[in-house]
Amino acid sequence: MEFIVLLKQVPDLAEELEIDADGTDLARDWLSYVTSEWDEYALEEALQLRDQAGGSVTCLALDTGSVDELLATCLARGADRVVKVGSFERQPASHVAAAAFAAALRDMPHHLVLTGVQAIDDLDGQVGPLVATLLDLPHVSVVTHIAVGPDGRTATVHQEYAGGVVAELEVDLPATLGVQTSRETPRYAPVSRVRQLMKTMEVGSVEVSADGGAGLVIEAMSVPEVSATAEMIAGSPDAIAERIAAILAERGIGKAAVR
Amino acid sequence: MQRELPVIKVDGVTELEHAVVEGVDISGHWNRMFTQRSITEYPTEAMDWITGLEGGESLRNCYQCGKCVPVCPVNHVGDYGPRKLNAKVIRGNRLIDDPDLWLCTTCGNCYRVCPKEVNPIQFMPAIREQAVLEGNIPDELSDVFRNLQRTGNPMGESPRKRADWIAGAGVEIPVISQLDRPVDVLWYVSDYTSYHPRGQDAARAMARVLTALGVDFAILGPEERSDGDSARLAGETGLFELLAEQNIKAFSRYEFKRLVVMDPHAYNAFRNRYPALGWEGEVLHYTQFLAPLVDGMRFLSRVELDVTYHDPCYLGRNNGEYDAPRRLLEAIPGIRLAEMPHNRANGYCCGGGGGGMWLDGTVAGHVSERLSERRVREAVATVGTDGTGVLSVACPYEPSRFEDAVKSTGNDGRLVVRDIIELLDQAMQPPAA
Amino acid sequence: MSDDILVLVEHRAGTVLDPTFELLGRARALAAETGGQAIAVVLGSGVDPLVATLGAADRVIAVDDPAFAEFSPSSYQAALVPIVRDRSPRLVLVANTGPGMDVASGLSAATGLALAAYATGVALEGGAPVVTCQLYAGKIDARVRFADGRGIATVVAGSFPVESGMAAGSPPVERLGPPATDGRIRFKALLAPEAGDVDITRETVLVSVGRGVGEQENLELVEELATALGGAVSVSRPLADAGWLPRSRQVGKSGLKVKPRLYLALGISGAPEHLEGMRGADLIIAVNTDPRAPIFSVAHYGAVADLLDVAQALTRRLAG
Amino acid sequence: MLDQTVSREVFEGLSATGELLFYLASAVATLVFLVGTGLKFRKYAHGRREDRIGDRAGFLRGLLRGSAEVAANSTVRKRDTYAGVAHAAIMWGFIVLFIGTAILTIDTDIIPFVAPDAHFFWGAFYIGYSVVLDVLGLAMLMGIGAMAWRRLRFHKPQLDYRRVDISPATTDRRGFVAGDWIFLGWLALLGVSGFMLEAFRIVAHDFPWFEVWSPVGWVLGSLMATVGLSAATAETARMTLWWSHAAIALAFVAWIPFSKAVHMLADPVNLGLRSPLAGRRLPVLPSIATADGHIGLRDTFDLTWKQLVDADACTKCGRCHAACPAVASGAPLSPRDLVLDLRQQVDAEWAILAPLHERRSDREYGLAAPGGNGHAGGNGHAGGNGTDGGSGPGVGAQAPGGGLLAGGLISAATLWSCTTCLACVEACPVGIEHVPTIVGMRRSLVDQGLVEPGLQAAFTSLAKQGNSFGQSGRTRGRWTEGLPTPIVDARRQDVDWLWFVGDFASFDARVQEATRLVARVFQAADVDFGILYEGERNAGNDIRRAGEEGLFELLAEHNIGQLSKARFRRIVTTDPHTLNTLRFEYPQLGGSYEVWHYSQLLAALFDYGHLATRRRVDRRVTYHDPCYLARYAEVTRAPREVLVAIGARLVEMPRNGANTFCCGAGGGRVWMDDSGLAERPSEQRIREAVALGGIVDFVTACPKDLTMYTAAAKATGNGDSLVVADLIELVAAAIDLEPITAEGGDGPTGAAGLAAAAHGEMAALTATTGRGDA
Repeated sequence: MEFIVLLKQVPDLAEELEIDADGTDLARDWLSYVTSEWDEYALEEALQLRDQAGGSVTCLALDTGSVDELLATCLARGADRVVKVGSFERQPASHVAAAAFAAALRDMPHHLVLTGVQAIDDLDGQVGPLVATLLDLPHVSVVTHIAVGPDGRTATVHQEYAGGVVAELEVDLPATLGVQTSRETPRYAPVSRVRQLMKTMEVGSVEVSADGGAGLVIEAMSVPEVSATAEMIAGSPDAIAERIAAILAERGIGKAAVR
Repeated sequence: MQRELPVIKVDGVTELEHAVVEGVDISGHWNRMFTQRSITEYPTEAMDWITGLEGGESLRNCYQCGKCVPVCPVNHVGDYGPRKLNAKVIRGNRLIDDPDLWLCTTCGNCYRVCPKEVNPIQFMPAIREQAVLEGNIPDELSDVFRNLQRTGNPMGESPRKRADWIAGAGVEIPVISQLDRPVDVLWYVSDYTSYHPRGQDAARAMARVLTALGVDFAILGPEERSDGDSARLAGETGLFELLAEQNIKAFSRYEFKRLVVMDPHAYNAFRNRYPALGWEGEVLHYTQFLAPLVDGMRFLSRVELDVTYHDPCYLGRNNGEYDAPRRLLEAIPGIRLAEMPHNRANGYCCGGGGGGMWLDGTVAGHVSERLSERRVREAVATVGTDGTGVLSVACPYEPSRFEDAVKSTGNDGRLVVRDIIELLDQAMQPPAA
Repeated sequence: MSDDILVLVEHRAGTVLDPTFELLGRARALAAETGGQAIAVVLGSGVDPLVATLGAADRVIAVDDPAFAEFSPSSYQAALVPIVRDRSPRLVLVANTGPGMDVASGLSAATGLALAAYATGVALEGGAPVVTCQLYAGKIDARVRFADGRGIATVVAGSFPVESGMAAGSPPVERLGPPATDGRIRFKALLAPEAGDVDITRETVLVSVGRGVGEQENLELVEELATALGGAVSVSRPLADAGWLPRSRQVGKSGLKVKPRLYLALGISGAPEHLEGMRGADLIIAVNTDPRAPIFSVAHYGAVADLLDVAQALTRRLAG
Repeated sequence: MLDQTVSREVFEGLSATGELLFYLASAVATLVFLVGTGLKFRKYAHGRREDRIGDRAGFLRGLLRGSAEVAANSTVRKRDTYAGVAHAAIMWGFIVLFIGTAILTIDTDIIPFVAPDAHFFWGAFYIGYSVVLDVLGLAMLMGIGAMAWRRLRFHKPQLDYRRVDISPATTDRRGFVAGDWIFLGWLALLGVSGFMLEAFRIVAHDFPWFEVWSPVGWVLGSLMATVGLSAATAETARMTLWWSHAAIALAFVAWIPFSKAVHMLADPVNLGLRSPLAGRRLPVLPSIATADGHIGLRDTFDLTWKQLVDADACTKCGRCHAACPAVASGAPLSPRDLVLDLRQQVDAEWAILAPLHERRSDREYGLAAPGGNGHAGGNGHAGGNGTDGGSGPGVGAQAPGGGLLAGGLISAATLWSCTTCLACVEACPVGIEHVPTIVGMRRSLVDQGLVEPGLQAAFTSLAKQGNSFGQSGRTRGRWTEGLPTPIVDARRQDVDWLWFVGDFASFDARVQEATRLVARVFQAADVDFGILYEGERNAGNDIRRAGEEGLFELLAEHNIGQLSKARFRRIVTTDPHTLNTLRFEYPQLGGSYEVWHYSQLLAALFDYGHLATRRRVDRRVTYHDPCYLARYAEVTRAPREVLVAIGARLVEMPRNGANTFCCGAGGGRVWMDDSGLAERPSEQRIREAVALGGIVDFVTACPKDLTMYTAAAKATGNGDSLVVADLIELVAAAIDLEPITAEGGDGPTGAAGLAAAAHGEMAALTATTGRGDA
């Protein structure tokens, strides 16, 4: 089985996000980037599936000039191959990314393409279903469980709905899946290994011509007014508790009101 | 519900006497005995620096036993002690900017009791030397150094006047350069004896005693220079060597059998330091020279006085001579000798050693009273206040220091300070009318 | 080309789900502006009872076939693409749910219509839709337009009032067939979560905790507070993931949607997925150490403090 | 009278054949001993190379210190007077008896051939010899008796061989107990048979006058004579006993390398070679990678020869076991069992060396191993300690035979339980260095990707943002906002002191209060200091100890780069963990600094009068020594001096100074889940403090302690009666530091008030950042 994982980097939310001068993008000077959380789950699932079903895991990332560490981390975790796709100045819109991945996958054997169900910067939609449509593959989002059938032609997956309800679906392979979570916390990649691999790893690369765009015009970005609604209570924990108790009493909520 | 526990007290800290946890005896006082005293507790830079200096090595040996603290004279009058120095150095203080650097009188009493032979007489001068090299020393001290360099005496008096005290001695005092023959005794008069009025009294007494005993002696006169020992202990090693060179040149110009000195500091220098610089010979403190001669002394008067004797640090503790001065005093008819509580090896310091003579201003800010004042109180307590009490000394630094202290402690008229030689001279004179 | 607003109806077990009503209500208002129709598209098997609840729509397009008895991404996609292509609506509204995500992006790729995801607001300016989207876990809002004036939006649940789209009635139904289906994804079963001890959707007071609680043991303190308030404890996704409390206690997009009288959010930063599940509470009080936590944007009262300190203080206060 | 008759014949009554037989037996025993010892050396030769010599002076100092420790038995006496004295009696008894035998050999087997006239075993020498050997032989027997009594009667917890991580039902430690008793019994037998032999000889010779100088034999003989032993019977018995005694002695010699007795050889070596930096400075990764590129101690071939000697050196005294906070809190780690496991594993792979009684029972380990820590076990969402089975990379299957140490023989849960508090190293009387070995195995766990979930989150955050709080590295200096006087940016301006603030001090809300006070006290004392602001990252001490060497290097390289941009004379840090790595480990990476702990600087500031107590903190307080301050940096005086300087009445807990007890946060534990513990070490410590009675403040000088103990005080229900305070909070109160805001009314008194004031600051700060529009 050939497992393909599509990964990307997104801004680290530990940084406080600010808007640039144009007001239509993030101020990127200070941003640091991390691998998208859901992509990490996708990689972990792929590795686990490979260990069970055999085969190999290939990780793809768009070459934005700064994905070496991401790819080395994939190798450190146990991926078999890593490939850079295309050449981009920065992470493009989901439609463009999907087109590039799809172009790369056309010449690459793939049975199960896994990617994160979403990313925090998916303004124009999720990459998984976009790629699936471009390659005419079936796709399932919000997947929380994957089991490859014994003959390797189908996979049974769980799709999660609200309220903890889960649908069990059977998918013909090849297929793409948007992974919501992995069975285990994504395994740890030791830094020494990553650093070593960054020096020694072989990175495949695929030239693609991906043009077009999201079809969206961003008029403005803004940081939501956080305190727009909340009235802030200051003071020591006791003072806060006192105030909360008063609010509850006023509204007749909880046992406090009864008393 | 405060539970009372058996406790022992350590430095104001309360701790269980017996602590056994999980069957393991971890009582602090017991286990600490087995733990190496660590100097990694603090950065070692300062300690390494000092112990890297020549003479500084022994500071590392300190294991904070604290025996030095009660015997340190400065500790009695201020917040200072050799152990505290070590504590400071351990904490990274190189002492070079620290006032403590100048408080030590190099009296050597701590070294006497130190089980680890930590020796401030070596490490203090070593650190002071670095302070001197950095130009980081009290002004009053640098004035003295300048004087010593320029004139060969700390007061900055003209070297040509060094023998001016001769006038008024009443006896003839030969200057060796004018004798043109070998002498038995070359008398090294020293600085304060030559220039200070109270020192000159002793010098004249000495001249009379020597003459009366028929000693074949002479002095160097203007050729004499300060022995430099206190400058060395105050950190000016270069100056010490310069002065030593000048003295040695003078010594080697003449023939004499032995050197007799008035000043214990000079005695220390000639005996212990000059050999390394190229001069070796018999050196005697005047008390040592005179003590064997007491049988030949003719005492014409009785000196009916209660006398106590102050051991100079550099005669007693640092060079081991306690008996000669006492033998002289005991020989004097009429003298009733009484010992102060601090005597002989545990003698108290006058505060003048190791440069202390020239650092009174610097020291004053860090002590509650001068060491000399404390010593005077002790003397008063020993020999009384009826006017017959004498604090006898054998070091030219001391008469002036103690007399000042007698005044400042309000004991004027109740205690007098006399050099032993003055008492000898007095007894050998006919009774005054 | 039309000025219609299409709404994809999401239903499960014979019931149309709340997000669809939200969208229908909004679609109706927007259609009134564009002069088009609010059209509900329902794919199912035996759709009449569903259609009966879609009174807010001007018209219903229904594909009624046993193949659509349950949701299948591939079948939905196969059926929807021709509909959207043919009608060329001004706007397609899809709930930002699992099935919504499945369908919307594929639809966008297949039809060339632009897509705006995580929408929290949809309006019209000069007849063209303007969509407000949440980005970066709710830390950034983006206002976007579609380059060619029409497109698809996946809308975060809770963005519009459900009531506005709930109307009985019998809108005209356009039945399509034969349905185009794609059998590459087959529905097998619907797995209900294990029954929990507490039904948090029925509690009037919820003390809800997130990552900020630190360790599992600290849940005890929170339980004490919940008891003192006469309510129950609920959690955000990470705590349910960690297995500290069962899924039945999870509030949010993939958990339960709750509407208690008091929602006390302790150590919950307020990811959009969580806010989806609780923003309807009558009174929201949030305690968090990070003054910039998004939870404060939906809370009525907020305090920047350590949740354990406040929980203990409040428990003490309530006890006497 | 002291002529040649005052002596005894060495092989008296022995035929020539008998003598030959004895010499043959001796040769065999010696050979077995030599082969056994040789096998040990061969085993050590399997170990990886490790330089234990370093500079010659240090090496010699170490040898000297080790010899002194062995001679005086000081490490054995420390922490256990009874055992120490008894051990010294046995050791010196044994050595002197051995020397006595050697003297006989010289006089009997060498002198007659080289210098017959020099025969000296008679007269005064003989009498002296008799007395000395009798007295020391008796001392040895008394020591053995005392030790046996201790084992039978004292029920010392450290002698309880039950394992903490394997259920008693599947643990068979009877072999260990038997081994101890055989060793003790054999020695006793040696002594008793010797004295009996002596007694029989004296009786057989009809009490020659000079034999009164063999007092024990004399008394014994007299007793025998009293009960009717005739000289002839005695002579017969003597011959039998002679052979028995010889057999016992020779067997003992042969047995030494294969038994607990080997500690007589291994321990002096171990003590002489132990490193003063053990645990403080961890080894860098070997520059030559292993064949398959793995990192850390993965199998026995990764152990260095010193670690192999360590394993042999262990006498199972259990002091580490009794001192270990992991053991005390019910975690699945005992340093003793870890060392013994290693020894058994190594010996199993070189089987001929294994002491028979300590051979592993497969039952024990067969059940222990598979539980192990597969990827699943360590990483389950439940955050458990990995007792549930796993589907990891075949980890469990490799133990016990295959030699996988980290995650196999030693489970991941065991390794993650270590707080690297160094109590075991401190307690070990034979210089075993547990902590570096544990960290070595942790490195292998990390290399295998078997990382505890909480730890993994911390690593990820540290790699990206340089802190474990998941906060933006740019906000590191944000705690300085709102200070009345801004703090110098040391990258822009020369300073005397560079304050390396540390993670907890920068980001943890509770610790920030203390951090701000440190800044203001320094300012009040006119300390010329600055910080690196966002240039600083976690110093990496605990990351390194969690086994993430690469991440440590990354952080250290970054920090060294930043420090090289700043100009300063010395570093001061509030965090003892940071202190350790900056002082001892950064030099490995090219950054050498003079590093102080802030308690030392405070002590100095009080000393020099830059700080003065205006309001005595006249309360009963106790002080908790942070492990990394008291044991690693060996700083115990400075904080106490500060407490005394501010007038506090310091009452010590039983465990203080180098014997301090861990808070449980070190070595990366602070990031791991400790819900599974029976009772957290921090909570035990709080109880220890409360038991002193009347303690108002629980003072500490480590940011991690502050958070741990604040939580522990709450958890144990002492949150209201016991104030957990940082040293600086008491100092701030003592020097009467003005509160920043006027909110405190009359101003705070005492640490609690100050803490409240600091809360006020927090509130004020919140207000200024624009969120507090209440």
